[in-house]
Amino acid sequence: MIRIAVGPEPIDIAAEMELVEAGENGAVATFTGLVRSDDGVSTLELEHYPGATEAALAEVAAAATERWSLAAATIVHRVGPMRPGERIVFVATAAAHRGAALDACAYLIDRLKTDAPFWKRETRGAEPRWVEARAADDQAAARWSVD
Amino acid sequence: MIRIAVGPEPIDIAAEMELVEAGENGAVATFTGLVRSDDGVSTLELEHYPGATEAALAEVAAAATERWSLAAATIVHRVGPMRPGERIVFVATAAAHRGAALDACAYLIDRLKTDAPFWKRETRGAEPRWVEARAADDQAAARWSVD
Amino acid sequence: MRVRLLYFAWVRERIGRGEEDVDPPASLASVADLVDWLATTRGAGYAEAFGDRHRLRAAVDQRFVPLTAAIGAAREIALFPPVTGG
Amino acid sequence: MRVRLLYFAWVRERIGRGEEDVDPPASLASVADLVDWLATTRGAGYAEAFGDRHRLRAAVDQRFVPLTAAIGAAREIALFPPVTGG
Repeated sequence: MIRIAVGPEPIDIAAEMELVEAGENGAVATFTGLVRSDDGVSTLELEHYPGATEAALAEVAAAATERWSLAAATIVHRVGPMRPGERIVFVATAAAHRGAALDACAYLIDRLKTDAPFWKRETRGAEPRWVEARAADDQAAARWSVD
Repeated sequence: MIRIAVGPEPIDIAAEMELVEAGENGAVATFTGLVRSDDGVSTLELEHYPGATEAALAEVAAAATERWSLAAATIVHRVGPMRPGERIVFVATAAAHRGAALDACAYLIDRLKTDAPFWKRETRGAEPRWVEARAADDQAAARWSVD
Repeated sequence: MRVRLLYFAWVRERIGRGEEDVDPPASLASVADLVDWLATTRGAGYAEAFGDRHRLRAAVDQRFVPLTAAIGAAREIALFPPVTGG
Repeated sequence: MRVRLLYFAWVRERIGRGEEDVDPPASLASVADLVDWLATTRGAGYAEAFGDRHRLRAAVDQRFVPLTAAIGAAREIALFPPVTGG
């Protein structure tokens, strides 16, 4: 089961876990990205490309599901304004065994960082600033190339 | 912050996530092991070595915290009887960046499998049977050796 | 050939709008040609948004493409900075 | 030298108890010596529990050790199968 959700609501992890665990497989891995509070950011705002975002996330989830024979893959990404400590993104994978769930979870978040049309704008003090893309994210995504 | 809990109560993931996210770091990874329902097991029972279990888990969590500079590491392991679909174990790691959180999460569950004194007994039909240790678990734990 | 253009993040801010419909001349072959045409025939905001081609990404009909990709019969072309989600 | 023994999982079931206090002779040097002594001087359950030494693990004062480890001044020795948690 693939579940993709993009919206302004806070991410409810208990509800998401219930969905991803429903198949009663042995292993569930998750990754949650949060707005950090240690670097002076007061607000983070997420812009996205409606339609294209969901399609890109569904494609990443489908690729992971096929590669690791997942029972379930979930990607929930928040958009709009959020504050330090709030969840930006939650990904989860369910599989029969832990190796598949863990690897697929890392794959989902690595690929999401480079393949899905989201843009972060953070406010430190008065001035909002668009976050720059990181070369490290491209490298992290590239390590999953199969060729 | 290291949190170790071993007991018969069901694992409350929302409460555990709240604790591990409290430091407001950027990245939280989790792994949840569940009683599978696809192989005819009606009951799984977990026995452990009180005192030694908590010490072993604390040592694994401390090693991960040092190796990946974690902000938080949580290991919650259920003991006693449980049914298909229920959570056996939950591990979580919080770090500034996702690579550390994801690697440390895999480390915690791999090491827990070989280093902590738990024993599983499963009931299929009438007869309970002690689960055999898996060579694959030793190999998974060994890949984290630093020497 | 009418095509809908979408702009995101600082591309949107510099241009001053998030979307518009345009009629590019048939001579434009690639997305890069379209970007050149916009930068030279429209206001200063366009020139500023498209000044650094290395920091520009594109999608044609919601698929990510390199700037060298053909426009073809595209109905929707999006122009934006490198993505920073997750 | 009085020492507390703990048994877990099928070791416990075969022996028929989870713990007991014993006074092993001072001549026993290692955990393996203790296991031999138990297997030969006690009931059939002990011999059965300790029959396959490759499937036996031990902890001395709550630290995992190989069966060749010295008993020393141990106060608590646990004997059990390979662990299967997680």
